[in-house]
Amino acid sequence: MKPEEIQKIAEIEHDMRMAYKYRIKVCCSSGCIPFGAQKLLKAFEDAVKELGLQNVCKVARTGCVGTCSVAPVVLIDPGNHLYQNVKPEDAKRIVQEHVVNGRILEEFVYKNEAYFSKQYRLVLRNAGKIDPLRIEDYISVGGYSALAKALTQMTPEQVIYEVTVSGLRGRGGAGFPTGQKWNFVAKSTAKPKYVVANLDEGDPGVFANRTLAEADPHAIIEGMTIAAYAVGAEKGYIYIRSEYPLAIQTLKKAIEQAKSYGLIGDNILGSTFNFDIELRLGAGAFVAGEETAILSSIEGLRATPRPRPPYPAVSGLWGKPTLINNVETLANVPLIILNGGAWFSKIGTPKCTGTKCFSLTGKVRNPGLIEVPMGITLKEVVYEIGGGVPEGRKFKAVLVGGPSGGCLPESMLSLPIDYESLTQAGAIMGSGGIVVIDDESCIVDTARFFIDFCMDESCGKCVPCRAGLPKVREILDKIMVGEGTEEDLKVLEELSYLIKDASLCGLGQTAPNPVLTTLNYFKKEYLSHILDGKCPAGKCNIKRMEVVKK
Amino acid sequence: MTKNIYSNRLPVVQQLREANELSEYPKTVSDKRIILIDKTIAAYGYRRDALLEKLHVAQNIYGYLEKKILLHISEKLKIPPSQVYGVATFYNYFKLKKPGSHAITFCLGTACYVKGAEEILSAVEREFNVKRGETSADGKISIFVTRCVGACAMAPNVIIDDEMIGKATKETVLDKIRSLL
Amino acid sequence: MSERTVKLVIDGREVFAKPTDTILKAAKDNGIYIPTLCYLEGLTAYGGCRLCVVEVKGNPKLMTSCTTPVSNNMEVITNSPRLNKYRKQIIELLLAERTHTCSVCVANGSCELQELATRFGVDHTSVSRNWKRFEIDMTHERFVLDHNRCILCTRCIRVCDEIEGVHVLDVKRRGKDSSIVIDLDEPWAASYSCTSCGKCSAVCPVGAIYVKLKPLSETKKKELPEFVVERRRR
Amino acid sequence: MAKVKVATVWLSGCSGCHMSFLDQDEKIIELAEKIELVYSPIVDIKDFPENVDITFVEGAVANEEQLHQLKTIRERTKLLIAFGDCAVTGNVVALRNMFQDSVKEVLERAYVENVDHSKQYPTQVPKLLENAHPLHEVVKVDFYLPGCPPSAELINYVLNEILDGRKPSLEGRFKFG
Repeated sequence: MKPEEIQKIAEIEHDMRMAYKYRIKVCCSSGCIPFGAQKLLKAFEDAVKELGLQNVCKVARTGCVGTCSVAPVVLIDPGNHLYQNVKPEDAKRIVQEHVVNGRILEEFVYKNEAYFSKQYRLVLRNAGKIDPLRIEDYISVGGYSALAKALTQMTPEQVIYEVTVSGLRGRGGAGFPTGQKWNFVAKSTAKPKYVVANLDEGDPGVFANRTLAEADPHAIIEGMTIAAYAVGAEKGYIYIRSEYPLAIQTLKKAIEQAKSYGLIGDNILGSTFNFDIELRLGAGAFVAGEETAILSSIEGLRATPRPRPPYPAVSGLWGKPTLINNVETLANVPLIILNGGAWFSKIGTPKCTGTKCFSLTGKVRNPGLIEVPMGITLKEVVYEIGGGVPEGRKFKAVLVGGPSGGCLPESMLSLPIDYESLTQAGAIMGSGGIVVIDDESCIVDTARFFIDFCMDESCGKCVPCRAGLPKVREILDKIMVGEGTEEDLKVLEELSYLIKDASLCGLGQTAPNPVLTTLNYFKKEYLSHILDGKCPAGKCNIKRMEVVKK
Repeated sequence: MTKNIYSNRLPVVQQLREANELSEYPKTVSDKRIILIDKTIAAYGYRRDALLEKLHVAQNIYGYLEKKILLHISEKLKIPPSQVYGVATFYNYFKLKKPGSHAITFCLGTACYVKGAEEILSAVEREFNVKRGETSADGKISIFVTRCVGACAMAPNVIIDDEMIGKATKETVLDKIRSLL
Repeated sequence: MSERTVKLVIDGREVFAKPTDTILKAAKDNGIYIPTLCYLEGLTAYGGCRLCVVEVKGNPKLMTSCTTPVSNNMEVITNSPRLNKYRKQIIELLLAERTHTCSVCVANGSCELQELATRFGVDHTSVSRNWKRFEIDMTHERFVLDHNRCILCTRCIRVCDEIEGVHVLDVKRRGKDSSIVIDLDEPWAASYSCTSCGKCSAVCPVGAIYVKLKPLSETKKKELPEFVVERRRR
Repeated sequence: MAKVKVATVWLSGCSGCHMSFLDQDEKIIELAEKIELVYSPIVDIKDFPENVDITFVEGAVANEEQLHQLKTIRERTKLLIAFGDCAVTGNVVALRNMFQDSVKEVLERAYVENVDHSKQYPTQVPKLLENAHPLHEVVKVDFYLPGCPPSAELINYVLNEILDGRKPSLEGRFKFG
């Protein structure tokens, strides 16, 4: 395939699309499928056929629009009307009214303007727009033109320059400047080099990467291929959680399509650049998402992290230079190449450019998947997009950054979301989980829940994390049944600092964050367990937890 | 005097074997399904790095990873058995014990936990006398716990034999399981 | 052999090291003590016990000296109140992790964990001790594997893999449930790959693997023979 | 100058630490000039006195009486020393904690399995706790003196340092086991 052909496919696709007056798009992502999205798709197809509207109305699948709490959802173009909680039996009526009578069925319409107005969809630009299973759809919205531009008009150095200028930083959590990382790998002289796309999103309550893979797999592939061109790699791996069957299927299909179009493989777009992508499945290990553990896992070993240095950029997969990027980071790349790094650097804040996807869950009115510009405040996210805590309950805390994130109180809600501010507050960006908890939840119990998670997911290699986290949990358990002492709080804090400072990898180094932030912002609640024998949320002291005494 | 260490150990091995504490050696697997695993191994060109992929295939075929299967993979790929075992037990997804005929998976991700998944799980544990991660005595149900199935907006979620129950309550889940038995 | 061309400062002392040296090696060559436990010269560095962590100027993170190579003008601190506090805590955690009861242990008197506790003055554990019972494998005619005393330093795994070349041992499961495994979790006597060479018992820093009916002081090796180390380096 | 009041207590342990205390031999005579032994298994005083300056407690806390006793000792002592491994870690006494339902198993073995005549559980002795505990899990401990037993020299060093008003440093001096 030649670069010009991409343009041609895009035009043909556009014409085909325009041939239909109405386009009905059914969300077929993991959020909607369990609630009958497949049946719904079929029902709409049947309804259109039954009413004889095949030439007027096109029914297609699409990716997640983010309003997962009202699943399944259907979008009707033109006008981008979002219908919520649609059942297969409603399909015919909706087609009849909307398409034939031109009347919008108000009872189904999603009426939460604020949910979308505060968002900025960059990474998820195509979610809800295209059919993720068709590469032609992706091409029709400008897909792979960035790859063509990079290969035909830019040198690898220029690509890296644009990414550096854009200010893009790693979306996997640590926020390392992407351009710098690419530069390290590009400078390494050893061959071959590898690119690894990290899709091992293991945080409980986070599903941003999965949504991206299900809604727009080609954005990942294109970003990866551009990255490979920039650093001089010929082989790439997408490492994905095995718990994401739909995302795996979607990506598999996308890789096949890209191969058959010659967009990956040998002599891509007629150039001398070769790049091949292989999908690798995880098997349920959160720690495998860590930068060096992912390498062990791809090599078929236990996913234990390795000490750095040597850094993966120098010695990664099989001791060769390896670029590891989160898929969300990679999905930004085509836009940066097309519009220029300077354009991208204007989005968000000067130090933290671009957007970030968050899974907003817990006790909010509108949970779902959102994408917001960096620098937005937590308040805007929780209250304006999320709609605040449901009636009758009181906001207590917001957990930012997944299981090893921080637990922030109401007074911190004006905090802007960027790497530095969050880290300073004791939280992390993490992979993008925001969980709101209300006054029904106990802070100690919440901290224990996260410690529990990290303890289960600890690989066991280094002592502070392996042996320290069970002790932290033991103390929290003790406090929860009212047997804690103030001395325990001191030990708890000291242990937390040890684990934070002396652990080998990011999992251990961030695992105590929930404890440290709750000790910092909610010490009163701990003390009320210890001194008054009372749980302010009324959750503890019911002795349902087995206290580890042995 | 040099001793043959192997022959010296035989009596102990014999005793253990009689007590049925050993998997059988030598390692022949007389099972046609094993061919499917062999094919995957060949498809990956006997590459050792794709061990996880092979374990996935084996588990898809057999439902769980028996020791003889692990040994077979170890022999075929020329990876030490302890290493295969170490990998298979590291990852939560691989099961080394035969699961029950109905799998009930509880999501204990943050969102589900905050919305009370733990209470539902405890109720199921009590009613059917099975602990999390275990299989009931009659082999009918297994309870698994997973950290996030990614449908947080519909929390709490329970998956019963591939069917997802969103916004689950104690009653809906218990009723559903009762209807299976 | 390369020359000592790298100049670095360890604890305020200017020292010279080979470019291939680690911080630990450079310190040791210059008589500066850094505690270690999982490290054994001649085996691949593991970086698991975290006792050898040091502060490197300009790096906010603590670095394991056994894995971090030296570089020119590096400034290293091996001994600070913070480091020693962490080391004490790590020793405490190890003592509390499993049933380490020195008075009834075969390694009493030749145990590296016990020595470290003495050296760092870890006179008690502020976290509660774990009294869970772990398995003891006494099936082998010569060796015993006692999981109650294992600290998961993986020296045995590495010596078996890298020097004996067999890889009989590995770690099973993960996190707090990790433990050493023989073949497919078989009793030692039934291992079909073990050559009964006994290297694992020689390098075990504690009393987890030992030779039956022999005093540990006789069977234990604190270091691998120098020529072995040299051959491994090549 | 008033002599410093010292007590020694023997909970669940083998008395080995007390033996080691006595092993100070002739140095005990020097000590005797500085201290007054106000309570000890080797002197005949029934009740633990008030206002004790230093108490050496040997052994782990294994039954209800000891639990009560230790709390009293804590109240009446200025400086409480966990004396020996059993007091510091639980040591051999706590090995029973490894058994499921350890109290029953221990009693069964001692009073039924290994007894030929009139097998019966004891009723007149204090009730065993579910687990044996090192002292600091029950009360605040001021100083730890590990060893099984701590050597006579170490005991002498520690005691002399304390009498001289210094905090003894154990780094490199003691040994568990």
